[in-house]
Amino acid sequence: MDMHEAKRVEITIEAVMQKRLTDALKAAGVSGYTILPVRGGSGRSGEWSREGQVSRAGGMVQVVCIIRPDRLDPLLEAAFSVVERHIGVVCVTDCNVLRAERF
Amino acid sequence: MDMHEAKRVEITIEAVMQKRLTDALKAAGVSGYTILPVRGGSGRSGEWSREGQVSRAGGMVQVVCIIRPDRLDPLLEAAFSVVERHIGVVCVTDCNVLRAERF
Amino acid sequence: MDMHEAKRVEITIEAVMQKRLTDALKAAGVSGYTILPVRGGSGRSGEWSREGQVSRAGGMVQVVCIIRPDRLDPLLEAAFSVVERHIGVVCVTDCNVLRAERF
Amino acid sequence: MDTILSIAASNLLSPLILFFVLGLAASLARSDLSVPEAVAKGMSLYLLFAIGFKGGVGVAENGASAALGMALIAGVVLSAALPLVAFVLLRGITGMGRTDAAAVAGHYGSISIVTFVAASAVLAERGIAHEGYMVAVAAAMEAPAILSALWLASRGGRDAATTAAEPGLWREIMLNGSIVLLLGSFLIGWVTGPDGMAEISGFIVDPFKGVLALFLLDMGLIAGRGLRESRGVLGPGALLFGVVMPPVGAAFGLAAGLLLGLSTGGLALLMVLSASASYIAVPAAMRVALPEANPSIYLTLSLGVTFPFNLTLGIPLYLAVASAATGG
Amino acid sequence: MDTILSIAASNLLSPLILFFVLGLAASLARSDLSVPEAVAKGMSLYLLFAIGFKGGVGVAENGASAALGMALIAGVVLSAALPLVAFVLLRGITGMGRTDAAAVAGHYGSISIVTFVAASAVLAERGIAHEGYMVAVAAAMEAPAILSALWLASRGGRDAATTAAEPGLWREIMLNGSIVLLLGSFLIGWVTGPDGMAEISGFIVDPFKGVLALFLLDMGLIAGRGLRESRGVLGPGALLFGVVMPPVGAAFGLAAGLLLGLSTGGLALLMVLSASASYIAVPAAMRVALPEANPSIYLTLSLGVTFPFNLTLGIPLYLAVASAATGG
Amino acid sequence: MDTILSIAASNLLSPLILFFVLGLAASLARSDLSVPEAVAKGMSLYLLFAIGFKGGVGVAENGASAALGMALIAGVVLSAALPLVAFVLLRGITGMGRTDAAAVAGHYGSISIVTFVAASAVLAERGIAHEGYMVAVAAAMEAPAILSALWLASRGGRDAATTAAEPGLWREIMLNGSIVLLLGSFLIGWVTGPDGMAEISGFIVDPFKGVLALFLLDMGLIAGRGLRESRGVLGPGALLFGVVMPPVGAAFGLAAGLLLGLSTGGLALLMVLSASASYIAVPAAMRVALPEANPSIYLTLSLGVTFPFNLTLGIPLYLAVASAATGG
Ligand SMILES: Nc1ncnc2c1ncn2[C@@H]1O[C@H](COP(=O)(O)O)[C@@H](O)[C@H]1O
Ligand SMILES: Nc1ncnc2c1ncn2[C@@H]1O[C@H](COP(=O)(O)O)[C@@H](O)[C@H]1O
Ligand SMILES: Nc1ncnc2c1ncn2[C@@H]1O[C@H](COP(=O)(O)O)[C@@H](O)[C@H]1O
Ligand code: NA
Ligand code: NA
Ligand code: NA
Repeated sequence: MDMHEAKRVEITIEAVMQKRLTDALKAAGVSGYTILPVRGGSGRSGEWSREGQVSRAGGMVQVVCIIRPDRLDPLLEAAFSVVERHIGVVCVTDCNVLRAERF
Repeated sequence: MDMHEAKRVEITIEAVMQKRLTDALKAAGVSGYTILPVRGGSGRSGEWSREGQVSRAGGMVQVVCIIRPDRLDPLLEAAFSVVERHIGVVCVTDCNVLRAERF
Repeated sequence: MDMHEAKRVEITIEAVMQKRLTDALKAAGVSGYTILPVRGGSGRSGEWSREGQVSRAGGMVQVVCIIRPDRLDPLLEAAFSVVERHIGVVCVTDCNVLRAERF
Repeated sequence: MDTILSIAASNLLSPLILFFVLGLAASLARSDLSVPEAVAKGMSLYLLFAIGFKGGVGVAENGASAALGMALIAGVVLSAALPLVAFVLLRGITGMGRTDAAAVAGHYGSISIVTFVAASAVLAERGIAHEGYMVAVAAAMEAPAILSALWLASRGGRDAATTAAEPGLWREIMLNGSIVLLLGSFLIGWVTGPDGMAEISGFIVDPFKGVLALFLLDMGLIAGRGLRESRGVLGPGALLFGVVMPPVGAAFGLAAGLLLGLSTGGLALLMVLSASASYIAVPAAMRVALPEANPSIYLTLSLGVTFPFNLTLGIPLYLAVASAATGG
Repeated sequence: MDTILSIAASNLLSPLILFFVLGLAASLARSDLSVPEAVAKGMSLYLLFAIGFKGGVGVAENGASAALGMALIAGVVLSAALPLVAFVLLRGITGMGRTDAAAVAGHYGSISIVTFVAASAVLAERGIAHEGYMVAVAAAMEAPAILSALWLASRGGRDAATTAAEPGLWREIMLNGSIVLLLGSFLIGWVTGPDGMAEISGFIVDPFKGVLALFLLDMGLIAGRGLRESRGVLGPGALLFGVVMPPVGAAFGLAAGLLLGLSTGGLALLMVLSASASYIAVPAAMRVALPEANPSIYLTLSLGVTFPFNLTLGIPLYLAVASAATGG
Repeated sequence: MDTILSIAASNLLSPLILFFVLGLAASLARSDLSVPEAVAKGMSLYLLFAIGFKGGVGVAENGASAALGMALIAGVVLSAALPLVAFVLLRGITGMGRTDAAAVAGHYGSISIVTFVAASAVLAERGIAHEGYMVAVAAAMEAPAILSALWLASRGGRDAATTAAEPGLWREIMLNGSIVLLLGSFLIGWVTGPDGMAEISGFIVDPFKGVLALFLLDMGLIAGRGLRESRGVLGPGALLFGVVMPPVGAAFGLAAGLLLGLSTGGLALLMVLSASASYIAVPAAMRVALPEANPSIYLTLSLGVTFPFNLTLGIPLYLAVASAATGG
């Protein structure tokens, strides 16, 4: 099938920052993203888990964004401006997509 | 460790289409897949979120499928036949797996 | 932006084995991981779904681990020691990360 | 008229409506108040479980005459016919394309179970009895409208006949979770009758209205979010349709109910069913069978316009008319 | 015999059983009816919380004689011994491999708390009292069977001794959520007694049976899905085992209960515990310690065959026998 | 003193406290007992819904004098001022850095609604009335403390002024879900009064304490997990602060309440609010506006130290003092 090169950017970030991140992505011209729930994790700031939490402060989410390669830099800058002072991980992978006109 | 090349196909699709997609994948000889919940997202058809929904129409899921490279084409054709008229994203990444006999 | 090569390891494993896996990862010097919920799936041991389950035995999770390339081998050995006798999939992808000092 | 206003006034100040309004206001003001998906689904299961069971117990207590069968048939006919009315009205008022209009029309033939539940609560509060089998009629009205919608869409050339024949779609629609739970609970209530009710009334009667209030809060949140996100999607014509179609549908329900000789309460409920628009079963079917139709249009109309209209003004209106028509 | 039939008949037509059947039917017919995982877990927490607390209040009211200690010991012995019986029976009837058979056997030594809860509801309805400490016996019977299962598996060469010694496994089993909540609520009910009950009875008594009915609907859905997906996994021999083992287990429970001098209700419950098979704690332990054993076999037998058997026919049978045996 | 001890003793043996202790013990012992996130959030929505509504009905029944306005102002002032007290105390006792100390201080100016709910339950049990509008005061005290915390942090050079001006943050804080639901339910309870209460009391009154007990079980689980994971994060000074600050805050609440002329119950509740520390709204705001502050510190202090202290010893202490101070 007809595939096109693209980048898959996966940003793991605190749930309280989700809206700020997606707003920044939209401002940087990103046309779509998907948000995955996160159950728990561990990092320099310790271990955490979603179970039983009522606090909005507790959790993280994963924002996955598939974009054309030439749009990567503005996206990363936008993401970095939000993630900078916060905990979180940004990971970029090469990928191929169907229906490239969508990205 | 002994690794083998494979493809990781990630299909983001409406939850109502999940069963149709997995049936098509099985028919195309795919031996396994994993389904991840999706919390929300944004695309050409607007923004959406899972919170508070009771409608089955609302949500999306992500179907992740790891396969041997030579099986990619039939898989993509099967996926495309389902996704074609529907919203959704298909993204393929190169990967390496342990225990290749499983795929 | 300044990116650094890394590996993204995605381990799909039974929820009852989660703690054993993350303990093994920590023992192998892995500094962070993120755990995603899984809704359902299919493989050689059949199809399953999370819905309505009360049993702890039922579900799976995905452990995602981003590491420096040179740390891949110990990680895989640790993961394999846990996954060996159990069902589960280990998939490794090349990726690039921001803020490499974290990994 | 006096009655309508007094019912409407007391209705508007009931906790049920006010919690809906709270949800609507919170989400229009962009509060982050939200109900977890699992909790919302749990409440929805609870309401179907409770309303179905109560309906069945009602039939066990009062017996089901031949009227039950007739009412089911009437429900099926209404559900199949109302989309045609809605389609004509919609195409008359707005310039909406055939596919979108067909999808919307399907929603208005089918029913909103929470509107039905809210109307039952109003009846119960005013001590107006109704035929217990109306919940079975509600279940019978869920699906036929979908067939009509697909037929309407196919007349424009789209090969909906193939779609409708798609393996699995009909099974999915007829056996969708809400229909099965509603009808199943109805049958169980019927079989176990007042004894069964005595066993579980501490669960399905006492907390019922409170759960409904919390559920309506969530409906308000979703409706508000929908309205916010689809601003500009609906023109004034479509908005007009959203408040005109319910009374039109109710009028058909009234006619059918009078033919059936329903009681005041039963008549009001049949009007409510005819006036209400689906937001669970039909949207799911449309996503599968008519993916080209824009979900923002039909969800916003059904959930953001018609549902609030029925909840606040519609129910008292239909009840007043039903009272007048039955001399009750 | 007459009693059995009359109990069975009234049992079969109770909302509890009928909702289980509804769930089973819905999932065999491939309806998409489903209960969100979080809601199912929430109901399961509720049932453990309520049944544990009520048991504790029962002990506070009637005092716990030395019989409590004796009953706990009996429970531990039954749980450890029944897997041996099940293993022999299973290997006699079927050609099942040692590991699978050991895993299945472990399930039948342990208990199903929802079967216990359903039996308590039947007792309550018939006004038959029972020793409140039976819930503590239930908790005591959860784990010992796992040890027996691992021992049975290890005799075939597999080094289960190492597995059993695995750090964490025993802590996990002994402190698994259901045991902790059940015993904790039991102790709190015991300490706070009728005063504590007065405070929270609006939560744990009034809606209890309704929640149980909804939970059984979900159990039916899961059991049906399991049966559907594992068609062909169980041969006729295994199916036979699934309905023969419960009465056999119950007979051991009967003997133990008569030795302990339990009341009619307590005796029936000990029979139910012995007859029931675990579907929460043991499957989880087996996945960790005996991953080679096929979960389809033990889950389908426990949840798809034995659970429905006990719920419908088993409970009335054991109750009738217990009545006869105690002259009650 | 005698009163304090007797209240404390009966308080410590209530199911509410014991379920909290059960959760704490289970998670310190590393049991896998856990409440799904959605269920925990659902219970939290329920408690806000119920306590807000009851407060509003209380105002509808007894009328709201000018005292309501005065009490709201007092609440805002307390919430804004207490962080300064907490900051000075904390910096005096510990060597904590400015940012961390400011973040912690913000938590102690704000309130814990579940502590408030537990205190209301104690009052209800002892038949002590209180002003219904205290829930509005609780809502008013949620946010001002955050402003003070940011101001405290900014004095150290960090440009918190910019942060505070960040678009969206203030809207988020003022319209956070708990405030909106609490105030909204309060207003609805006020508007619908005893009639509204009659409609939904089967949901918000009868099961209330049981839900609270289950919720406290979850709070115990979370508090225990927090304590376990952050061992070593808090020095003895910080721990001391966690039990000294509540009575200090309560003393300010006492002074304000006496000025306002509150009843015994109202006074006790204002003391409880002043003594309690936020674990929902403030942590979220701090993660956004002061990400450098270590969440382990403030969450552990608030949830792991101060919450258990208030629940077990604080509430009886404040109630005894309030009784003495009002001669009640
Ligand atoms: N190396 C990693 N791989 C995957 N996820 C990570 C990694 N490091 C951190 N995370 C995620 O990011 C969260 C915060 O990380 P940290 O800022 O290191 O505390 C963790 O709880 C994990 O969910
Ligand atoms: N570029 C993208 N990257 C990641 N997910 C996307 C992207 N575009 C669309 N999606 C996902 O697919 C859904 C439907 O997209 P669309 O068909 O563009 O409305 C969105 O709600 C997202 O969840
Ligand atoms: N090829 C695959 N791609 C993605 N996920 C898989 C694949 N094979 C197995 N899985 C996941 O691993 C689980 C167990 O697989 P198995 O051991 O083959 O039964 C399945 O239920 C899936 O969630
Ligand atoms: Na309709
Ligand atoms: Na047993
Ligand atoms: Na405070």
